[in-house]
Amino acid sequence: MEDFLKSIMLGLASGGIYSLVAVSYVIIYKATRIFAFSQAGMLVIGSYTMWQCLIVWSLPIWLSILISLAIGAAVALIIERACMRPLIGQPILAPIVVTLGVMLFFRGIALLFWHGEVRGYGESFLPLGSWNIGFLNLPKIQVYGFIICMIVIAVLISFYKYTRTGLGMRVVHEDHLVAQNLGINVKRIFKYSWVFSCSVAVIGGMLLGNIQGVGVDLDYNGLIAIAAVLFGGLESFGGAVIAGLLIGIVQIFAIQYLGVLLPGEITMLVPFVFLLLILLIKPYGLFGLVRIERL
Amino acid sequence: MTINVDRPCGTFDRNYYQAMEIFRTHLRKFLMIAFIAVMYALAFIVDDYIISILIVFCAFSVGMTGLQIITGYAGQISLGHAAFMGVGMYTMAIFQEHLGFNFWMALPLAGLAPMIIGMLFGIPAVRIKGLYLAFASLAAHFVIVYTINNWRSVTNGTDGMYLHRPGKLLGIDFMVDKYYYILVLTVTIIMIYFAKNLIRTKLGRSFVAVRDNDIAAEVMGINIAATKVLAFGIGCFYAGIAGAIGGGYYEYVNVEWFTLTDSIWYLGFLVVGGLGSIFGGIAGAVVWKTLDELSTLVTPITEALLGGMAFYASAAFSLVIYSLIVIVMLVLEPRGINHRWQIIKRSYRLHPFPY
Amino acid sequence: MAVDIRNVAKKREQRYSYGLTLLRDCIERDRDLPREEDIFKKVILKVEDITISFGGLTALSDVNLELKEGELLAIIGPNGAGKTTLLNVISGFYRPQKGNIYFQDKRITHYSSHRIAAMGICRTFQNIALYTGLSVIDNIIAGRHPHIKYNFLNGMLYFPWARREEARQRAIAEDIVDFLEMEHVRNTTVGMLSYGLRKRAELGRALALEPRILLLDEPMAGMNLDEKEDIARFIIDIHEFLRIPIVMIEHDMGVVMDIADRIAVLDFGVKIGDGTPEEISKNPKVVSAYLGSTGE
Amino acid sequence: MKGSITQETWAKLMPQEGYDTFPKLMRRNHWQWGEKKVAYRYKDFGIWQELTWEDNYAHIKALAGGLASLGFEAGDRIAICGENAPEWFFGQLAAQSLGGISVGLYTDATPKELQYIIAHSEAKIVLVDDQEQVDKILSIREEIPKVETLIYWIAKGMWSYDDPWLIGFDDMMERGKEYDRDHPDFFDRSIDSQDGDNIAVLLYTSGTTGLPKGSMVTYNNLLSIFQGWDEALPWKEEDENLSFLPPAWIGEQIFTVAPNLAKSIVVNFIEKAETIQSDLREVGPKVILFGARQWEMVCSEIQSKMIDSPWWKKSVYHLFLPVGYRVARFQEEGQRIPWYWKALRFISYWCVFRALQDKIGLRKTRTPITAGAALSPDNLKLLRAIGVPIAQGYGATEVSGLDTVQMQKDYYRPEGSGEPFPGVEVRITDEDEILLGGVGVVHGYYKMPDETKKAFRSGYFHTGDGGYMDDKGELYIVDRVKDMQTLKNGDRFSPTYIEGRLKFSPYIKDCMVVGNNRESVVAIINMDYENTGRWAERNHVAYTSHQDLSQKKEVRELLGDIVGKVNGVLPEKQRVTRFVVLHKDFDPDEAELTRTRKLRRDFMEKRYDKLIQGLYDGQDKVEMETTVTYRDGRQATWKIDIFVQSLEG
Repeated sequence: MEDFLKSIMLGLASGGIYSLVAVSYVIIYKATRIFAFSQAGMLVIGSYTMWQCLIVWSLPIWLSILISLAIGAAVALIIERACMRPLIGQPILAPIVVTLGVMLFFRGIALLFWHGEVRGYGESFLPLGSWNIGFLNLPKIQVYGFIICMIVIAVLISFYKYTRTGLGMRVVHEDHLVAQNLGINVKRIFKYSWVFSCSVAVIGGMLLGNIQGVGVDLDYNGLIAIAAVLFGGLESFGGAVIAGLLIGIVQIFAIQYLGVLLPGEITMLVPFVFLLLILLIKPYGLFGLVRIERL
Repeated sequence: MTINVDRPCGTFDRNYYQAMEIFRTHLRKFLMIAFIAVMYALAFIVDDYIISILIVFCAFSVGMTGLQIITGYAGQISLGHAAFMGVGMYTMAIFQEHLGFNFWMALPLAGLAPMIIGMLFGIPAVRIKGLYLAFASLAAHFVIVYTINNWRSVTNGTDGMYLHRPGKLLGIDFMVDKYYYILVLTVTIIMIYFAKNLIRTKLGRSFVAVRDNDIAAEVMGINIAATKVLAFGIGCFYAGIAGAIGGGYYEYVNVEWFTLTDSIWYLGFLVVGGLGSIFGGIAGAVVWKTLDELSTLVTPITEALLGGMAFYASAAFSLVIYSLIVIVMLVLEPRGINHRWQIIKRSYRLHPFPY
Repeated sequence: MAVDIRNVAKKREQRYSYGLTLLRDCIERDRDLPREEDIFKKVILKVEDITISFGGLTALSDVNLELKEGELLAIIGPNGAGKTTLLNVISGFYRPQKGNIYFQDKRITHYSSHRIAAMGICRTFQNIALYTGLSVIDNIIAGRHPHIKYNFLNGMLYFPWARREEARQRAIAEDIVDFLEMEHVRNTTVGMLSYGLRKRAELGRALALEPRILLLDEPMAGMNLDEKEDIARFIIDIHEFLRIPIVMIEHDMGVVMDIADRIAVLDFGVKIGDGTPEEISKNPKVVSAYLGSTGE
Repeated sequence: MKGSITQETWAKLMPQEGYDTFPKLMRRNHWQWGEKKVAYRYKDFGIWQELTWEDNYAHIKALAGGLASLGFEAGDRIAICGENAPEWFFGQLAAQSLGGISVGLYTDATPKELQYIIAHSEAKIVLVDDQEQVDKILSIREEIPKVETLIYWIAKGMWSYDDPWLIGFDDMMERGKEYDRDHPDFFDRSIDSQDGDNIAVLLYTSGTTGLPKGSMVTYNNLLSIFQGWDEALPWKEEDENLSFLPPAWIGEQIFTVAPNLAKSIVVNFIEKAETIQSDLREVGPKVILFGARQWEMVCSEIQSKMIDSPWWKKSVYHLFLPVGYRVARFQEEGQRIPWYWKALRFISYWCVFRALQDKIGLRKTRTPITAGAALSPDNLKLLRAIGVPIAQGYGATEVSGLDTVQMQKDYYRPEGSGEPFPGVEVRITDEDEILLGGVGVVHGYYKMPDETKKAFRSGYFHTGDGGYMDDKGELYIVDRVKDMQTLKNGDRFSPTYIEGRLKFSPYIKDCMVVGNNRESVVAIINMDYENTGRWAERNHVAYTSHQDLSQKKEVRELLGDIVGKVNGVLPEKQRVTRFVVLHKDFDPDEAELTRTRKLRRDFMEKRYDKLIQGLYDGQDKVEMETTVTYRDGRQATWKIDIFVQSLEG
């Protein structure tokens, strides 16, 4: 029973990151109806820029966070302006392939500038060590990470609900033409959603870098988050968050209980098998909209 | 009046067979035969390095034609195409090593295995509209990579397996690269001929119907889910065959050869080549593989420039340059080289009229 | 006079025939045709108190409808009365919450729509569902999908079987193009055709499916006088010459009154009238629904 | 009757003894070729179906049997009205093999016209193609009592007609086969019973003035004219020909039926009126006879497409076009082309003109001929420039069709109409009216002795066309003698000449020049709605309908400077001073044009009299009220004002 609780705690911690990345996917899908694989690449960029500011230039924490977010936002604007806008009218395939291309581009950049070695933040970002509450010992990094994730998600959801641009984003999601008729500048909404999504991904990258260490393989974690997005339903934030946490827990359980049976390293395998199961059972996900075809 | 572009003045059809011919005039028939003859003649003219490039061209053309059927014609996105190519190689190796099949027996099986696996993965994704097949194929990629890495007894894990080319057949020794190239070329031509006919016939039309307007397809009595799964299956069959003949050249196969990046390049260069036409697929494969060859030439230069870190540099360079090419190509010419080629051909044939 | 499909005329050479010879041979071979005495008597399609609602909004409530052999049933009603929804239910796009549909006394309520189409219930759409990328003749050949007799394997091999079958299908498609007088636009892509010609092309595609009954969704909406005349002529030809029962949704009362055998009136999802054109024109409920209550 | 043609040319041209009628030639071809050679090829259901001489013979024999079973004997008339199709000519040859005469009718004739011709020619049987013609004939059934049966071959939509008066084509063939069984050699017997002097066809010319006159054309006329033509412009046996001009016109009989029978060339039938150009391109005929209107369509299509084509294609075209014009001018003056111009022509052929000819479908055409209305010289020069060796011809139905054609390929006069064929004699009277004599002169007009006497005097036919002969023996047609108009101050001018030049512009579809005994020349112009509409869109001129566009100021200025350019060529007093753009096109259904699209001038002058008055007394806007009859008979009257554009100088 004890390690059951422990694994839930651990699952929640890593789940937090997945839900964060899942949310970044949802932001873009909600506004532009395109599934942006590039956000997986943003994790890599986010963690490396953080590492660059913190360790190499040894700036204070809050400054390096700001710089990373700024770089994330800048990259987002470039992607949106250069790649996404010309493809607005194109069939669904072109934007997706471009986002895949961007993901690999980030991986290439990471390899080029930082030679891809795995790096750690060491002490400077989040305190090491762990607390023991009763029989559980909770590593500080995981707990802080989880809390940060939840804060960021809360901020986002409240932004969508209560602010005007948030409302605008939800209208754009329903129908671009209607939004334009209502005087909403759809292009600006696209820009906002890309900036938000990338900054969320940068934060995710930092936290992930902290836990697993900064490296080029972080974009595989981004792919794992896809299972979360699908499970939660492509259009809903709440669904993405809950699904992210669940995936985290399922992953940890699988490692503890299944790890024994299946040889080799199954951290990558489990989420995708879970993804296939979701597609079989509930293709639209928990909270996804069942689309009715108007004939 | 709309001028029928692909018929010069004075050619009329006496029966529907003539009306449906692809190469209608004698000139076009002659050009096609001449092109094939040249490709065969190359085997005896060029040296072994070029032969290896040609074999890779042929193998990846077959693979790309398969992806063209899935994505170009049926409109489904597959992110696991390289993995299925790998499955083809490994099935070949397994049948040859463990069960002692010879090359000719193992080749069709190397196509059938990925076809069956592909259809299994395809079934969950096709029930609903949208890009769910992309996710299913992504999942398929990781599942396949995992099984190959960890099913040590059969696939002896990460240190790869050996493939064998066919032995002597009618006095031709396929161990010699030249003759193996001829074998690969023949298989490629047959596969492309099959693909071309597939598109012309009933199933090809239902692929296009599903891609363009699946309500209209439904109304025409086309079972949409079955068509999508079949398209995915046939595409994976092509990937399997491509893997088998490609692998046969190196006679060794390893997991590292088909990573997720390769699957993405498959899709990227398909779009660069041009969706919706067999020629587009082949063009994409040729562009991709020539870039590969160029990047291997580039590495000595980067070594000089960047000093020690050459290993990373060449991988990074290829990633950055390829992705830039794909992105720029997609933004500037979303319909690919083939579309540009069609416009030029049409403008030439319509000369001097504009339409 | 009820001219039955079988004995209209002896086998005439295609050039001197009444048109659609190849299609009639296919229909006679594939479908079980009505006997002479069944015309206007045997019910071929029965819609049994269908109710369907989309999250609170009931589009149809307890609709009963019958289509007899060789009958042209027109469905009229103000916009949003649920006419198109009824057609969608019949052709299997929507699942009704309550009620059943019987085609030739077989329950087909929950069949998938491509099976229903292959069985012979063919329909056209209000906003045309054609492949704007393909030419007219390709669209019609694509419509032949369920009746093309070779599997994809010898399709790939193409030469002996597939080639002959493709030529035969092309001949049937040409037969339809000749009947609908579209020879001059046979090879132009559908995207470049005028609205009237597109509607005709869609009618051709529905015909290519060898219909046992035809569901026409506003075939004459948005057309000028000439195009309306042509489409009306084709519909009458199909109905009288091929003896295909037709369910037609139409707003143009002039057309409905003179070519429909029976009229059903839908208003807010409820059937408020069913009968011959004369009865309907005098039915008080229909008049009030259309012209607004006369306020006495 | 012989006139100045020597005895032995006359004998040489006469058809050989045993083969002096169409049916006999048909039988010879059947015996000679049978299954080996294709006779007719028609496009149906998307592919070209072929009929060999064996099939032709069987069809004609069966149809002849059917006609005989209906009591059709020698001398009876059969009226045939329909689009060009093998069945049209089967009907003609079947009737002729029974000794009958075929009467050609135009498909777009109004029921009234059909009724007059059928009654006048006392046709016993009428053969039509589809439901539209059947309904027309049924509507005039009472006025044509002599007609016993009506045969149709396109049965679409006819299944509910069970009138015994109507018979389908295949039913006729069945009756014919039964008739053939019980009278075994009726076919050969009736064919042998005729000779060259029998009347072959009765062709009604819809003259621009008065009622149509039916000229009785004999086999000798047709075959000898064709023989003369064959000597001048030889036909080869593997030639292909596209039949789309109405068979009721003499040109089609000479150009399609005679060569098919005499030299067994292959005749291709178009699928539908709208698919002429694509069918022409598919067939790529070796010899083609177009009316002037079809050539004008080809020229305006080339020009309008070249206007829209991208810059590099346009520059190649405009780079090599002067080479073509220069070479054409060499040919015009009859000089030898110097070698470097020949080299330039070779280059220009391979760069532009070969592709251009391929697109309009005339790449394989050896002898393209224009006849009927005169083709304006600019069109002719353009066609010559792009390498289409067009030859102008002139003729009259009363002299069995084409009589003079420009025969040498490398020497031609743009305004000329060619030298006379061997066996045709041309003479010019002092009021420069053209007289035609020789082998082609027909017996006269059917049942119109006084008209015959008036037109055929001393073996020559008075054409009523004004013209003159130059020293090289080339005939020049100026205009109808009646139409040559004189201004008040005595100057003579030819309205058709001015109209021809105006119609050369892609923006003018049709026009009528008025000026007979008035102070100056004015014009009523029909703009080409399609091209002008495209021009308007390019120049951001908003318009809604044909009528609205026609009254736009910008359109009037555009047409103004086109008329100005044409005026530049005309002598001072003959220039067009003022013109109006009509709100609608001239329409044959309102009897403004004849069947072959020629202007009915006096009728038009009466109809647009208010407009012409407005032009002359200087108003700048004329209020018009016209009634329009729709195809289904409904009438609508419109009140619109037409703006007048005057040209300075």
